[in-house]
Order: sequence, then C-alpha cells, then structure tokens
Amino acid sequence: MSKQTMMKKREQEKRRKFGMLIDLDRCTGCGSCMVACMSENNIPFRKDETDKLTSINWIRVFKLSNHKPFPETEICFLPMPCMHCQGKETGHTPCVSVCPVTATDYDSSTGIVSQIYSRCFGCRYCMVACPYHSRSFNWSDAVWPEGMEKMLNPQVSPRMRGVVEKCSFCYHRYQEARDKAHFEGRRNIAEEAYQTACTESCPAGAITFGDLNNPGHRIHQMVQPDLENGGRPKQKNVFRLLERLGTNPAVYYSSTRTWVRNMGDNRLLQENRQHTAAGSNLQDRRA
Amino acid sequence: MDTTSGTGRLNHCSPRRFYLQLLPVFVLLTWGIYAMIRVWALGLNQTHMNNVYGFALWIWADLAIIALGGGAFFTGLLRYILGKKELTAIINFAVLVGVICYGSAMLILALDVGQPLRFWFIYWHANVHSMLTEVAFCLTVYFVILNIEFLPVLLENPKLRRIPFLKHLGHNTHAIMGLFAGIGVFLSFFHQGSLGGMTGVLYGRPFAYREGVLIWPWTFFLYTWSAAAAGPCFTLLTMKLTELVSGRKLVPDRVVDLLARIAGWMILSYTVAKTIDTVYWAGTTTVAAGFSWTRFYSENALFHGYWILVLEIIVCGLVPGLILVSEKGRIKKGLLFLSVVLVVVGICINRWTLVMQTVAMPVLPFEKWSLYLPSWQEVATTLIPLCSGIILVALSYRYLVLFPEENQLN
Amino acid sequence: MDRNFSPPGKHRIKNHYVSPFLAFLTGFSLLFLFGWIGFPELLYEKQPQPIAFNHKLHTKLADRGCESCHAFRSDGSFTGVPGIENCAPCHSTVENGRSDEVRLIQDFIEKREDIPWLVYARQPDSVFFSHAAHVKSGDLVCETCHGNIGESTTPLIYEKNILTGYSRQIWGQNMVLAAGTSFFAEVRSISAREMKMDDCVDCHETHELSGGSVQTNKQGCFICHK
Amino acid sequence: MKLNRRGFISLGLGATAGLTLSPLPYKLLDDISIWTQNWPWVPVPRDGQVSFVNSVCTLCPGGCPITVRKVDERVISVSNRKETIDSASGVCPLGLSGPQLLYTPTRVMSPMLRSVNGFQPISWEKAISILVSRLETLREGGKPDKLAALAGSNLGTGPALMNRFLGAFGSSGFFHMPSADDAWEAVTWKLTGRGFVPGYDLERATTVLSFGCAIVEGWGSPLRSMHARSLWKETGTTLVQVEPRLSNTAAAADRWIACNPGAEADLALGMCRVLLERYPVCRDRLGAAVTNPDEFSSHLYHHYSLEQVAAMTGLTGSMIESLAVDFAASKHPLAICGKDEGRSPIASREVFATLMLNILVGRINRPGGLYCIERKSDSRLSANFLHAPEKVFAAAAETSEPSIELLLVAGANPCYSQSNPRKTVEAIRKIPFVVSFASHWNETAMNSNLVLPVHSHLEGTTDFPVYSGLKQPKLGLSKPVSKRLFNSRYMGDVLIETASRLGDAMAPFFPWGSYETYLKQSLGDRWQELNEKTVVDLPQPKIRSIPMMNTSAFHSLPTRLTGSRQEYPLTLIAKVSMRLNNNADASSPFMMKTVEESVLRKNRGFVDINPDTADEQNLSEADSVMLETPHGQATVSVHLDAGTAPGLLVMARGLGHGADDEYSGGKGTNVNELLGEMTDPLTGYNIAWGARAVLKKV
Repeated sequence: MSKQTMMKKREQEKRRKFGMLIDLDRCTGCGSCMVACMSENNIPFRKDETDKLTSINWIRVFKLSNHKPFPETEICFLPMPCMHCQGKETGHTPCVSVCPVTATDYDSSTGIVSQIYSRCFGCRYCMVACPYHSRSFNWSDAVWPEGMEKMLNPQVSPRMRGVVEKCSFCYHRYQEARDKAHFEGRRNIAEEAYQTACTESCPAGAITFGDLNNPGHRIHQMVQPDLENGGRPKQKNVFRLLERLGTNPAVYYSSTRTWVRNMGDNRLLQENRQHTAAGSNLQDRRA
Repeated sequence: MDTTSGTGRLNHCSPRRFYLQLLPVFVLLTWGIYAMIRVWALGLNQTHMNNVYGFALWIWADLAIIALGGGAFFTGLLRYILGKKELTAIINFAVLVGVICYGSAMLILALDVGQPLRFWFIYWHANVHSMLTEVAFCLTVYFVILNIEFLPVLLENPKLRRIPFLKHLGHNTHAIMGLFAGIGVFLSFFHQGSLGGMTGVLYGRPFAYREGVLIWPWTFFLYTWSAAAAGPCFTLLTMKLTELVSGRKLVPDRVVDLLARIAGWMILSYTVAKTIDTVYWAGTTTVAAGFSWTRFYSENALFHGYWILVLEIIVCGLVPGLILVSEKGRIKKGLLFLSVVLVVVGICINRWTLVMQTVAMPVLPFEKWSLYLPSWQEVATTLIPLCSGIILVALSYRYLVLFPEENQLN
Repeated sequence: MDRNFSPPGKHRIKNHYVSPFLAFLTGFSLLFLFGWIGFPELLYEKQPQPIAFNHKLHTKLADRGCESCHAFRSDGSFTGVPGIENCAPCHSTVENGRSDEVRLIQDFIEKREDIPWLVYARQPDSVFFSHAAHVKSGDLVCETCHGNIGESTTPLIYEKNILTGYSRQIWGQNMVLAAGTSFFAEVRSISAREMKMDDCVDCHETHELSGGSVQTNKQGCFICHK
Repeated sequence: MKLNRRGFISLGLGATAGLTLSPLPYKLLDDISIWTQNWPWVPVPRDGQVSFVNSVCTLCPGGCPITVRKVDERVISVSNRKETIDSASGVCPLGLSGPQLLYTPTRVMSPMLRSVNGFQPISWEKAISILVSRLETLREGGKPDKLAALAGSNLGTGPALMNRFLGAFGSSGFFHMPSADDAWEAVTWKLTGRGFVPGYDLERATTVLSFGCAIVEGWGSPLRSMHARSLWKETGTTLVQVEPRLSNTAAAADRWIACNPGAEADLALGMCRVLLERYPVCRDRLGAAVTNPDEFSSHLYHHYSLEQVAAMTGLTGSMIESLAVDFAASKHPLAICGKDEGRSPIASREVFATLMLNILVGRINRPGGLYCIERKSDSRLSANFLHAPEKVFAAAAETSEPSIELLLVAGANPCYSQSNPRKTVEAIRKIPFVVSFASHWNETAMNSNLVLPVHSHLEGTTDFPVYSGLKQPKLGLSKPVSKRLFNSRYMGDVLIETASRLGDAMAPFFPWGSYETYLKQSLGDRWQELNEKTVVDLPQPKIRSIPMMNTSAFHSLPTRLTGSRQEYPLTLIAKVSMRLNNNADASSPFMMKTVEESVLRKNRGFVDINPDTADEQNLSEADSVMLETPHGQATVSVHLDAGTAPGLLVMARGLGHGADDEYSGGKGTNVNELLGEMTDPLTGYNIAWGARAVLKKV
C-alpha cells in the first residue's frame, strides 16, 4: 500500500470514537457481562471474592434503588465498564493526565483509554483520579488453579502483581479485526467486526457498541452525540454519569425512568426536590 | 571521649550509655524495616489499601513529612538570600531535619509503588503533564541539594577534617552555599506546590479539585505557603525536643523569637488565604460539580465532619498565628511552643483530609463512603522516618556541630 | 632474586603506601573493564538451537519462499514459527542419517511434538505485533526486520539474556537500522542490540505514523500493545 | 605495599567512576525491570489457530445454542455469535462459565472407588467388573428389582438407555428428578386422561400474567425468556409479575403485584371467579371445557369471594378485580406459572388454576396463548409420578431390609438439590452400593461407593430435547468441542459394556457397539441435519382439543405450611439469580465472583428482610442471626431490603455446596435444607415453596 493510501487510512481512522450505550430499562442485572468480560480478558479470581474493594473487575453491575418503602420500591441495574472519558479538552482524561509514566493514554484515533501493564509501576494515582472507580489494582499475584490456565485468552496479556488494570473496550478484538482487514487489503472495519465481549454476551440486548463518529453505526443514531460538546447526548432519555464534572465519558445510558436518570449525577438539595417531584409521576405503575 | 566528638562539648556521656538510650528506638526501627521487607517481598496486599483507597497512610505521611521538612528551604531562604545572619545558629539543624524528612519521603514513595523495581520509569518515561512527575524530579534533585548543604556540617567533624581534600571541599562548599540554598528554594517552591497540585488537579474529585492559574490549582500555592509556615515551626519543635533531651540550651532566644515571628506571619497569612480558598471552593467550584459543600462534612460527620474545618483553620491556624505574631505571645515560651505544636498538627490534618477524605467520599450518587484502617505493616513502615530521624539527630548532635552557638550558651 | 631471601619484616618497616592516584586508576580500570567486557559475558547465556536448521536449503526447496512455512492464517493472524506438522510431510523417514535428522524424526515428528525453537525476534507477551499490517499494508519484506536469516545455513547461537529471557540480537541487527538512519538508531545498532520499543517507535515515526496520543504525540499505545 | 585510608577512598572513587562509565548499572536497571514484566510465575497463554465450534449448552434444561471459541486445542470462551448484531444473542453466566467447568480441578479424573481411607482411583476394567459382580449377585439372589436408577431427567437417549437397562435387568426402579413439566403432565393426566406440557407463546402474547416466574432470572429456557422480555419492550406487551418480593423480574415488569407467598393459585382462582361473574363468554368457555361447570363455579363462589381472596393474597378486592378485567381486556392474554426458574414440580392447584385462567380467556392452542404439547418421551417414563424419588429414598431409609440394594445415579445430585438433603444423604448412605456417573465431584458422588467419570458438557455428543415452556420444542445436539481431558466415558458406553458382560440375558438388548452408534440410530434420519445445525425443531404433537375435564379433584383447599405461627412468626422463601448455578452442580469461580455482598460475605450467607420487620426484631444490616425452620437451622446475616414483603425472609438458591471446591464449597447455606418437604396431595411431588421461620440472635 502506498504512503498516500496509508495516510488516508490514518485520516479515516482518526475520526473513530468508540462508545457504548447501555439501556437500563432492558438490563436485568443477570451478570453475563461481568462473566463474559472475566473470561475474555483473563481476569483473575480468588477463593474468596466477597470483598469487592480488593476484587478486580473491568465491569461492575450496580443495583440502584428509588429508596421507597415496600411496595413502592423500584430497583434498576447499572453496568459500569471504564467510561473511556474524552476528558475536559480532548485527551485530558482524569486518569491519563495524572499518570506519571504514560502507562495509561487516550488515543484520539479511537477514543479508547489504554492501560499498559508493562509500563505501569503501580502508583495508583489514576485510581485516585477516577471518579467512577473503574480501575482495579493487582494487590496480589493472580493464581489459576491447576489446569485452568489453559482457558487464558492469548489475545490479552495476563497481568503481574502491583499494576493497575481496567476495561479496554476489548481493544484486542479491534486489533484482530484490523489484522484481518490488513490481510484482505481492506480499510473499513464493519460494525459487527468489532464488538466487546459484554455487548456480545448480554442476553437482554441492553448494550450497543460502535463508532460514535460514524453515522452508519446504530449507536450514533441512538445517542446523537454533540461532538462539539464532548459528545453530550442529544437523544432524549440518554445520559452520562457525572456529566457535570466534564469528564465526557464514551459510555452512555438510557432510561425512561426519571429517578434512574437522576441517579446519574449529583444535584444540589434544591435541585433534588424538583427532580424527585418530577420522578414521582412514574410511581403510579406500581400496584 | 572528647576526642571522638569534636564538638568541644565537655560533659559527654559514654558511647555505651549513648547507644543504650537509643536502643528502644533501634528496636522500633527494626520492626519498621521488617515490615518494609515484607511489603517489598510480598507486595501491597500487606497493606489495608484497596481499590477505593489507592492513596492512604503512606501518601499522607509523604505530604506531611515534606511539608514539615520545608523548614530547610525556608530557613535557607531567610539565612542566605534575605540575609538573616542570626539564623546561622539554627540553619545546620534545619538542613539536617530537611535531609531526614526528604530521605524518609523518598523511602516511603519507594514502598508505595506496586512495582518498586520500575521506580526509574518516572524519570525515564516521565509524563510532563503529571504533577507526580514534577514531585519526583524536584524531590530527587532537592534531596541531593540538601545533602550538599549538609556536607560542610558533616565535614566540620575533626576526624574528617584531617583529610585535606575533604577539608577544602568543606570550605569551598561553605562558600557557595548561598547558590545551593537558592536552587533549593526554587525547587522547593515547585515540589511543595506540586504536592498540592496532586490533589488539586483531580477534576474528577470535587472535594479535592481547585481552580487556579495556568496549570497550577490554588492548592499548589497553598501547599508551598503552608510548608513555609509549618517547616520552621517543625524545626523549632525538634530543636526544643533536642534541648529537652540534651538538657542544654542550643539556640539563643532571639533566634527562636525571630523564626517564630516569621512563622507566625506565614501561618496567619496562610490561614487567611486558606479561608478565602475554602469559601470560593464551597461557593463556586463544588456547586458547579453539583455538590453542596455541606455534603462533604455532613454525610460521614464522625470521621469527616465540620470539626475538621474548625480544628484546621481556627484552632491550628488562626490561634497559633495570632499568638506567634504578638510580642506577648512569644515571650511566654510555653505558649510559643504550644502554638508551634498546633501549627505542625494543623498541617498534618490538612494533608490528611486532602488525601483521605478525597478518596473516602463517593462521587457517584449511588456509591457509599468507605473507611480505612492501616495495617500494622503500614504503621510500622511509617514509623521508620521517626526512628531514623531520632537516631540521626542524636548522632549528628553527638559528633557534629549542629548548633554553632551552643557552647557560648552553656 | 634477593627479594626471596630478604626477611619479610623489611617491607613492614619501610611500608610505602599505594599512591591515591594509582589506587584510583586501578579501581577505575577494573570496574570499567568489568562493566564493558565481563558483565555481558555473565548476562548472556549461549544456547544452541534444538536442531541445526538450514534455512538456505529449505528456502531453495520451498516454492513460496518464507511464506511456505511462515504463513498467514485466513483470519489475518500470522503462524510465526511453524509447528511440527509443517516438517512431517517431507521428513517422514530418515534419508541422510545425520544426527539432527534422526533427532527431528524420533524426538519430534514421531512424538508429534513441536520443536522448542529459540526465537530471536520473540516479542513480549504485552506486545501485539501485526504481520499483516507490516507485510501486507506496509509492504515490508521479511529481511527488513529479520535480516538475511533466510540465507543462513546454520542457526546463529542463541544468546539468552538471563534476566529478560530475550535474545541478545535480532538477526543481523537490521531491526534497529530498519528504523532509518537516525543518529540514535546508529548508536543503538552498535551498543544495545537487543530489540527495544524505541526501535518500533523510530520506524513508525520515520513513516509519519504519528498522531493518536495527546500525551506523547505518538501513536496510541494500543496500536502495538495488548 | 599497603592501602591506607586515602588510598582506599580513591580506590572506591575510581571504582564508582569506572562503573558509571560502563553500561552495567543502566543495563542492569533496565533488564531487571524487564524481568518484572516477564515474571516466570505469570502464565503466558500460547498463541495459535483461532476456531469456533457451534454446540448446545446442556448445563441447564434450557439447551441454548452456543459458539465456543478455541485457540488450537484449548477452549477459551463461550459466546453466541450471530451474523447480524441486531438478532437476539447472548449467553447466561453459567453458559459463559463453560471453559472453567471444563478445566476445573473438581472434575472426576478417573473411576474412583470408596474404601475405608477415602476414594481410590481404579481402572475402568476394575470399575466395570465391580459393577457387573454387584449386578450378578442381585440377579443370582433373585432380586433384580432391588436395582434402582436415578437420572437427572427423563428426556433424551441417556435416560432412555438407562431405563432400558433396568427393564432388561428386570427392575422397574427407574426414577428421574421430577420437573415442572412432570407436574403438568401429572395434573393434566388427572384432569383429562391425557398428559401434556405447556408451550407458552410468549413472543405473541400481549399481556403476560406471571405467577412468580423468574422470567429474567433463568425461567424456562433462560435465553428464550430473556429475549421474549426484550421483545416485549418493543411490542409493548405488558408483563404483570405476581410475587411477594421485588425480584429482578418484578423490577423488570410493567406491573408488580406483591401477593402473599403461596397464594398465587388463590389469586388465579379469584380472578377466574371475577371473569365468570362478569363475562358470559367466559362461562361459555367453561362449559365447553369442563364436565362439571356448575360444581366448579359454586366451588369458586363459596371459597373465592373477593374478600376471601383479598384475605389470602393480601391484595385489595378492587386490585384483584382490575387485574382480572385488564387481563381479559388484553388482546392475547397469557397466564404462566412455575415459581423461580419453573423447573421444580409445581403445586397441582397452581397448574390447575393457571390452566383454568387461560381457558376462561380462551387462549388454549391460540396465538400468544398456551399450547398443549404432548411430550415425545415414553409417557410411562414420566407417568410414574406417584413415587417421586424422595419417597423412594425415604422408604429405602426407613425399612430395615433395604428396598434398594444397588443404585445408579446419573446427571442428578439429589444430595444437594432434593428437598431435605440431609435426609437424602442418610437414605443414600443406607443403600448398600451406590454408583454415580459424574463429570464433576458433587455431594452425591461424595456419598457414593463408586464414582464413574463421564464427559463434561463440552467433551461429548449428546441429544438434548428441550421443552421447558417452548411453544416449539427443540432438539439440540451437544458437540465434542474439546478433546477429552481425563479418563472419562459416556454413561451409555458403560451400560452397553456392562450389559454385554452380563451375558445373554442382557446383551441382546444392547446390540450397538457404542453409545454414539446407538445415538445415531435412535436419531435416525434427523442425525445429518442435527449434526449440521446442532438445533432442530421437535415434531410437536399438539393436542388440538383438550378432552372435557372434571375439576372436582382439585376443589381441595390449599396445603398450608407446617409449624405454628406463634413458634415461627416469619416465612422463608428462596430466590434465584442467574449469578448462581441453581441446578444440581456448583457455581463456577467466575459466577461466585459476581455474587453481591448482600448475598454472601466471606462464608456467611444472607437473608433479605424488610427494614420494618428488621426493626421489630431489632436487627440492623449484616447482623448475624440463627434462622430456624421446622426442618432445619442455619446461621445467616440479614440484609435490609425494602423490596421484600414484611414478615418475609428471602434466601438465595445455589449456595452452601459441600463438595470440596475451594471456590464455591462451604459458602452460604443450601436453602433446601431449611425448606424441607411439602407433598402435593395429587402428584406426590415435593412442592415446598417456603417454610415458616424464626430468627434468633446469636
């Protein structure tokens, strides 16, 4: 391939910004995304995993409640991978900007925040910087029981003790897809050629993954990102977590329930009163 | 005995007695070193840190120690650059305290990283956008400078003076000490600041985040300022303790008074600045993030309550400040040293909240506060600076001339 | 002569000391030389390849050159070092009873075991290297990185760095120089011959494959890392 | 020549200088950090040829299609890849755990014989001869009927072969773990003389009234139910969930009816009465379906007035009325039953009530309604419902001279999954010789005398019929995705070989060389298609019109929980979650990792309790208490959950496994131990849906 075409290819690549939309009305909290992620990304497991604060998870499912008494109670499950924030100004992601050794980095050609285990030296500044707690630290050496190391995925490098890890949007699948494209002399990568493990595994079809910059991709229509304003969603009922901090996540959520959307960000007391008032109109569907 | 120490001191206890007195400290130190080895060998699972408490006791200790070590650069500034000659009586000691603090700080940093063998990445693969990089660089360079500053004091030791090379070295370094002090001040300004910057730039953490000028958040300047205030206080405090232990007067009152007065003005002005910062932060910065500042102090009031603000700003800021700037206050030595202690405590609390509360408090509305209790390994290792500090001061006091005017005073 | 007879006491009486300068020089030269000569000897462990493979011979016989054995899979991934199944068809029986051939057949082909080749260009596990990107899209020939290994008749002794486990040299040092003749490339090609990330970076930069990362103005880390 | 201090110092200085000017320090620094990047104890998975194999997941009766990703010979992950991203896909956590369940060290790696000092590995040769000799002694003793077998289900060639084996040997003691479908068959048998199972047309229904079915938590065929629910989001189908707690399904439902536990049938019958009173058309439909309409109506009239039903269900009369009206008003209303995953036997009243409700709204064998499907399986297999395994075991346990002397267990784990497991263990231990065919160590294998390793779900070829509520039953074929890791065999092969060794009496009944030939033969012409597609439709003999039925047998009043309200003021029920394996075997390490802190902490299980109830008991979050029911007791912690009805205790299923798996064993409590038994008066199956309970501070 000549230099010009390579340049063209890169230009066209630069425009990519991968993102995720999770439909909270569809999510049932089954946990498939978590398991699929573990088995795809060689995430270690310990004999006792009940201490969630030292447990390594690339995607966690939170259980939200409207805190009303029985039987007005409502719950909603919220899966949370790494938000792959674009940051205040592009690339100034909370974690990326603080890493002293560029072990984590924002790639403006994919919008993905990378984490390199062989570079990370475990200062955990990025974990402190991340308001979503999306990052986990390898407090101990991972141990796979006799024989189980056979199921490790060669496309993802197992981590050593003392480094930070997090969701990579299954970037290795993008590498895989690009490999194939290179081999076949193509440049474009089809939407279905690069899907994350959690997206693929969700039985409820609650997760949509794709290129936010590509009008052809479903997520673009479902979110309608305002790319001038860090990709703020224009679509009704679509929101992002902690929008006010200006982290500009690439992970979007949607729900028709007001109280759920309110859970997505912090509000001052007076604001809360208004919103809960607005939220209550949804309670009548309860017997 | 006298010959062993060249300090011209007459009543000098026997080495046996000297080291016996230090024995408990050595024991404690050994415990710390044992813990240190465990951490390096077995990894950070030896601590009680977790994915929420990425920073904990150690980072706090670092921030506090470096702030307290600030006495070296600030006294240096006053002595060599603003030419306050009388401070010669305490500058050596200030530098020693600095060396100890910075040495310990670097040791703790080396403990705190998950991959100690990759420590040099921070220099070689430095990301200039990171405050931590700035800290690492300034810290290292300044540590070297401090050692150079301390060298002449070391070379005062008559045994070493016998070697002409070292003798000349000593003299020449003395001559250019001003230059080093200058560089030291410059570096300190930055790394003390960057330490404040470390939490100040975290725009994902409304409790810690501050606006500022250029790349520097307000905490950047507040940290330098508070270090300049607390450093001298800590120097005075340790000096006082040495006096108590040795039972000898080491520094003339006028020097103490001078240093205390300056420190007083610093802490007072700092308190004002800190108050302005807090008010602005509470009224503007946090509101933009959707937090009413009361949330930070009411949701987990027992551990992170309003009491912190009162204690930090009024009890440990305003009060000692007023005492130290007033002639009457300084006359009463008891009162003077009480306020010195308060300032030191205040700075430690300030660093504690900015590290601990920042991570303890959830940012997502549906997450909970989390609390943390350090493991014995963390505590033990954090005691290393204290122990090594005591030992080094004792040794230096015995074998070196820390207080030039000591003999006139006794 | 008379030294031998002279009583040992003598020396102790007129004990002249080593001059500091001489001492300095001794210390200096000792460790300087150790660092440059002795240390590498200790660091690298020479290991022979399991079988004295003759590339030249095979490339002559093979119809599709390197790709006959080092091929792409249909999904665009690269097989790299061929498994034993590539050898079996031709080496079914012992033809010239050379020890290597016998070993090949008895120890590996008959046991269906892959030959534990020592790979000079082995990449760290954290690296994702796309042959497709370099060979297909980038139009690079194998020699650019692997040098003239194809013409070798006997394999180069594998010098294993006992700390890192990697080969001391990528065949023929081409790896570094492939990055284009920047000054540092030249220097590295002489001094450190072990492959480093900088070698990749240099090459990518000379081909203006930059952008991506806001932090480094280079490509994003995930271009080559997994 | 001597070295004085100065000389020594300059030597040192020189050395330092020399070192700094040599590459040593820098190279060392670099290489040591590279060493930390390749620590020998961090495994490096080998790269290789990636391939995908389609198969069917047989880990639960759902039989979902899966695609297994392999690298060379290694199984890496399970997915459900589709050509288009829009088409429904996904896999449940259990299915995704396939690779872990394949490679786990808890696999049975060779035949194991129990001796005084634990299990000892033995050869297949020895194992089979032991089995043969045991059988011969039975035969020679003239008591072949003392041979019994327990299978996981009564579907497919495996159980059929087992049944055939017993038949040939001269024993009628073939049992299987009873299922919801068995209960349906039993009930419809009683009603109409023809047993059938329900085929719910979830996809086309417009209102789904679910009596505690955990639609999004693994009900029926889990993926199918999940997909249906997602589909409803688009089609606007209303899901009405009748359940005493805010389960994930209730949360996902459009309407949650917080009905008293165990009162589902009462609610259904109450609704029936409302319909009969309000709509003549319903009365006509009743007349068309039932031989004794008046008797039925008067039964409802006497026992199911709005007030009575309100009292039983804890709902208001108006609510019940509106429920019935809305239900009838919908275009394609469908009532479904089967609590939790809908796999364990359902109370006959519940089946009956659900059936009647669907009859009254005229949705039998109609689009979006309830299809009556006659199972292909030999109905003798399923119809001997009157002696359910627990009864048999109980008998075996009680009688002094055991009624079973040799028991074969295959694909079942009664020592965990059966009600009152402790009693089952006792019973099993009383049986002189127990052989279990198992791929993994489980509670039953632990309590057997001989354990024979069978292929795991990714190692063998097996046919897998799937009914579990499907409108169109399927036949799946699981493929040998991975090469066999251990010395395992097909149960079929073992039976065939054993038979041939037993000589002419048995051999002729097993003419096939191997299980696979038997499988191919029994699948006949469908083998080819099945082998390609892995899933095909089962020919479904629908019962066009149900024979007129007599309901009188069902006019009994509901079975109540044992134990006095004074002694046991609270009620314990179980909850299911897809994050735990609620079937016979233990959850995978991955699944255990997803279990919430409010369900398990360290080894302590939790029960959900309403905050107000907790106040009354003055308990606060995570307090540990002694939970007692008439059947057993356990130490648990409480989790305050507003979604739980007052007076209710909810404990997760799938915990408290005993098998020595460090990742799932000994964690939490097996709720079956606390629920005990509640025998259905008509079917004899255990239908324990809950138990009276009391909390005592510890």
